[in-house]
Amino acid sequence: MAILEIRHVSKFFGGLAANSDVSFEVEEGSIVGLIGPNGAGKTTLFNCITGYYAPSKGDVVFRGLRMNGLQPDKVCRLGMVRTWQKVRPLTNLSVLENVMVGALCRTNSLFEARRMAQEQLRVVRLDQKGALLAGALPIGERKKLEVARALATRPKLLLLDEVMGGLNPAESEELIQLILEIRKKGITQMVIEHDMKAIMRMSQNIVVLNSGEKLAEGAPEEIVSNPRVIEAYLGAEV
Amino acid sequence: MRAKSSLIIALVLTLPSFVFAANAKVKIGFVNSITGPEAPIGESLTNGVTLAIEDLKKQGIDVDLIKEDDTGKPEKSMAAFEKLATSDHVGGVVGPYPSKCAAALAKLAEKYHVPIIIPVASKDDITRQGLQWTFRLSATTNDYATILLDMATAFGKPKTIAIINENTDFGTSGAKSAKEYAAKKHLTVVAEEAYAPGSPDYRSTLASIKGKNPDLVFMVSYVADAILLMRQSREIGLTPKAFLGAGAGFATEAFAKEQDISNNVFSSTQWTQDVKWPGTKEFAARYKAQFGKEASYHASTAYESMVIMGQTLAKAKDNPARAKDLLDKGSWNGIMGVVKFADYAGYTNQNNHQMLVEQIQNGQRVTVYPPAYVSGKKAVYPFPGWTK
Amino acid sequence: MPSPSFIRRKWITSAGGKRVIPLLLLASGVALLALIPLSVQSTYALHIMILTFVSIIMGSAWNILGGYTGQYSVGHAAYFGVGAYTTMILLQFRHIAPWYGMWAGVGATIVTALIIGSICFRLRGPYFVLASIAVAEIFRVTALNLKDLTNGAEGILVTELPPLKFGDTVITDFTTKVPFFYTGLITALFVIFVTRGVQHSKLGYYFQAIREDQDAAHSLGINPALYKNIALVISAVFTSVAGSLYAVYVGFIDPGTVFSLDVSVQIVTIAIIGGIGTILGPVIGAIVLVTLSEALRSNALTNALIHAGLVNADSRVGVFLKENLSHAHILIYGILVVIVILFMPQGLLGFARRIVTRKRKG
Amino acid sequence: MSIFVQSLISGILIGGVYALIGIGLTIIFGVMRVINFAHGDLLMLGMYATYFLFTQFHIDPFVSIVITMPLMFLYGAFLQRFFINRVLDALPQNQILLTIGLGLIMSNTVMLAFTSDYKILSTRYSSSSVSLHGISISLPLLVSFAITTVITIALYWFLLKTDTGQAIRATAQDREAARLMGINVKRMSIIAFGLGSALAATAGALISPTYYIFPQVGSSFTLKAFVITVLGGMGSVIGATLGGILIGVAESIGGVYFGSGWKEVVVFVLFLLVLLFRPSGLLGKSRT
Repeated sequence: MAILEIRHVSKFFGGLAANSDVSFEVEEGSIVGLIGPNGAGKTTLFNCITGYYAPSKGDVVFRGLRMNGLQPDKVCRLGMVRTWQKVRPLTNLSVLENVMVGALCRTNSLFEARRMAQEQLRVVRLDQKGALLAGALPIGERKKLEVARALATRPKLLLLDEVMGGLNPAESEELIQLILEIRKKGITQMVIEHDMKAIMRMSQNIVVLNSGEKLAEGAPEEIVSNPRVIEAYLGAEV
Repeated sequence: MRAKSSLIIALVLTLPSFVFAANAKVKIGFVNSITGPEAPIGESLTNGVTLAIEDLKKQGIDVDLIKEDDTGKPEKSMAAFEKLATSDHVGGVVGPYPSKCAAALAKLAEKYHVPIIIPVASKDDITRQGLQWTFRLSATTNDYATILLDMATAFGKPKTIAIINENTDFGTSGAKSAKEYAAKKHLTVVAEEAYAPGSPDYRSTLASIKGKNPDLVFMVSYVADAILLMRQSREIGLTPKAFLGAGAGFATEAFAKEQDISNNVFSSTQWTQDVKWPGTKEFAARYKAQFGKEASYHASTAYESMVIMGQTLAKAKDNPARAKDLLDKGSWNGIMGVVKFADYAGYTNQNNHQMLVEQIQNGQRVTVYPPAYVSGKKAVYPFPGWTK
Repeated sequence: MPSPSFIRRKWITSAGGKRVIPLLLLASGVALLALIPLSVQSTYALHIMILTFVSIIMGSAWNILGGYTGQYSVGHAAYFGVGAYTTMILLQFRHIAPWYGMWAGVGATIVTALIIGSICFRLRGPYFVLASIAVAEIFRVTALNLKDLTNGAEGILVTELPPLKFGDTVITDFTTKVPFFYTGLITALFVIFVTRGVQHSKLGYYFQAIREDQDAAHSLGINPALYKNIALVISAVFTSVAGSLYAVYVGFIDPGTVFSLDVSVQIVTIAIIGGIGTILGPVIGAIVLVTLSEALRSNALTNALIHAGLVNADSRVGVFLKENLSHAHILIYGILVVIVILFMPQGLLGFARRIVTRKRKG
Repeated sequence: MSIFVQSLISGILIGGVYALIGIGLTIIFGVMRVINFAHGDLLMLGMYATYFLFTQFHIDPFVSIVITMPLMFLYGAFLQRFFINRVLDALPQNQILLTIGLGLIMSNTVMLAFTSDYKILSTRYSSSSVSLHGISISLPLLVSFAITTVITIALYWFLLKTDTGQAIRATAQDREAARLMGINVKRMSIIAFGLGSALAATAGALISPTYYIFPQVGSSFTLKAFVITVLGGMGSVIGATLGGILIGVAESIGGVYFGSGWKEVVVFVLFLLVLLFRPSGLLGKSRT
């Protein structure tokens, strides 16, 4: 069953199309990889899905609900949450408090939120750093904090925007394991990533964007052998 | 030498009719705008008080003067008064200049039973609340307007008047009085403009007034805007039968010095340098010698207030309550003419001061009204037009 | 960078038993404050304390919006003025006692705040700052020109203050400063209490999340517009109460004293000098600034020097100090503000805390 | 009709001076993202410099610009180097409070030096005017408008054609990118603040023959400068030029048709409307 349906979504800025007529579905419980060269419109699509932009055309349907024009906070409450390509920790709050802010979306009790936050910090293995200021964390841990904070909102669908960008191989590997672990909990994920190997390992389905359009979609092995993808993306990039 | 002899004259003239103990010591608070937006006028008050302290000393009264800055804000003036009354234990207070501060202090004077003489804050209401410990030397805002209209209707037969005032307490209430009194004098108000002070351009307003061709142009402004308004009136070619300035900016040396634009402008004032009140000329000369500029009515009212407070406290042996009684009953005759704090027409302890009108004639400020106070030169009416 | 929420964590993590001590300290401090009017004879001191309370209320109120929520309004004079004017208009022209009028002021302020919020919160950063200034200026000029309602530039002078009665017993007739002292004290304590409550609730977390990163907060299920408006209303209401208190206490208001940019700047200064985003910052800021500006205004330094015999009052130095320091107090104030901003960017509280932590470490 | 034309012309002439004030502020904001609350005080310093040169050395106010301008450029550069630079990364409200503090220091130092008396700078031509078909035009305003025009054109040339000018524009567009491109951002900031101060001071010099001078004169101009800059688009020099003239005309015409008291409301409502519907200003591009 599809948890998210993207139906003919287009987004124009002035005359420029950042996304045009993109359609695909995300199966519940799966990991979908979203790839494409820089400027292909991946982040724009995330923004359209999570309510930061209203799509110029087309619909975003989440669990049977049409989401167009819903504000990000509503989207989050409905169970869809995103992380940011450029991490956005709440720098003057502690690590624990950052995650508590996410948890407070589901509870009004600080006590309960603290409990939920600690649980998520354990998941991303930051439970020892809860009292530190978020601004004091190194980049690898900031990325994990970002994931923990998103998880604390108890999402059904988690959208990860380049969580592995800027990390060393060991840290990336840790995040891959984390993403796979999250899948086991039944949380669907959509992942923007540049690291092809990682994407291939994690995803059940891959969507390729190029110049705002959907270039290809399929299982990892199909994508690797798709000549259009190789030409447009792999050929140019790698 | 001349200064010295004038000092002696001043001394003799200001000598009151009573004898006091030699070298009486009194403690007086002086709340004034040393900083803040009212500071330019505050400076005149400070200078007037400085001269008063000198003169009191010559009369054998040592004043322990405690100066307090009100920065032009009522809550600061209150702090100053609280300090003076409860920590310095002054016998009396002189000041402050801004009406809003004076209004706040009038209430405190009543509460602490410390007499206060307000030299020149002009808001009518201050002495209309039945307060017993507040004494005001100067005439009130209302009088700035009435004396000018009295004069204009005595000199000619004006039919119409335009009123321009800055949008401040003094400006608005001055304009209001002018409007009310104009109705009594059968003058038609053809334009009313309340402007926000500080704008560099009043030309459009003046041009629209010119279009209505009023006989009288009545203005209430402080010195800077007074000069600006007249400069731009000249540019626009506004030529009524008379320009009437309600005190403040129009009755200053700075304005008079701008001969191009100030010539033949009338201004109501509390005091002039050539009025025949005892000691006036000497005071004016001394002021000029000491401070390098002409005395304004702000300075003279501050001077006289301080002299009265000093003498009264000396006589009352620095006792505030006794001083209050003496102020109630006393009468003085100095550079502000006869001063008596009386209850009349809804006022309490208000000196029924005679306002004057001066006209600027080639840079000189000449008293031209009321006739009893004219000292030679005659008024130029109507306005002869702008010199090229 | 030390966190504004440093103190809070200490509160949270300290064990339940340890909390009793600060609570006891607090209670005895409040009791001591409450006894002041009975023991302190100097009404001058009371006056300064009342002004300090008003400043604490203003600074803490701003802190909720500026310090916690990160919306740096430089237009709080609007709420201060609406409170002051509503109370004074009702008192002077409708003869409604200020303890009722104040609530009308609060009501008017809530409406005002929601309107202003709907306009200004669409903007961020410097644009928000400038819009808030503009709105306050519109209020000032409107108060100046709506003569029938506000008496324009002439302002409103209170001529009579009805006594506060309970049944037929007169509780106070407001002839002394004592009722103002207690009103100020209670409101100041209340606003501190509310700040503490906000900080220890979901609201506080949401406010701070918006301050730190509005977009990130939005993605975590926080509706920024809603929570900004909540912060604004809380902030505006207390500012309005401060305005009412000030107006009735001074007994006179005009557009220039309650609606001017000076008032807004003063409010911001209190919070920033003390340290924003903390419960005690604005309190410290208010105490320091009010005492300091009064000390400078009354030339306390010169008097102290003369009193201590270091400077002769009639000597050249003494006269110079007497004549010039009284002129220079705003200059000194300006210099102090610059020094604090340059060297203690976290405010006095943040600075003090940094020194404490440094000492502990080293 | 003639009243309308009269107000239009005097509005445009005054607007020219406003434009200078606005351009100064907009350059400072553009390059540093700092709202300079001391802008009016810089203008005030320009006025006092002009007054001093006029009374002590009998240098005509319009001529004295050649001294005032570079002097205030250096002063502005000094302020930037030693004060503003330290708070560039600080919270915006700290930046604001710093400039407020600096403004207080400037106005109160001047007060101690010159007393708080209003100074009137009276030249022969202070109240002279030329008359054209019943429309009178203030001569000193006309001259100052001409000078403003020349300075503005020179400034455009500087910003568009010189390397330094382009570097300043690049910094204003994106500080981070400019740094990466090897532009000395610190130096550009110093130049920008110097330029801003010099322009404010020039505006002060230009209006001093027709206006008056006192230590607190700056505050009303600071507010005006904010309005002008937002109207034109913060950071946009052409926008500030247009904004200045627009405000001059709005005040002038608003004064006639709404009454002098309400003309400020007209200006601020205009300001809010622009903020709401075109937060980037009439000519600004970036929204942040």
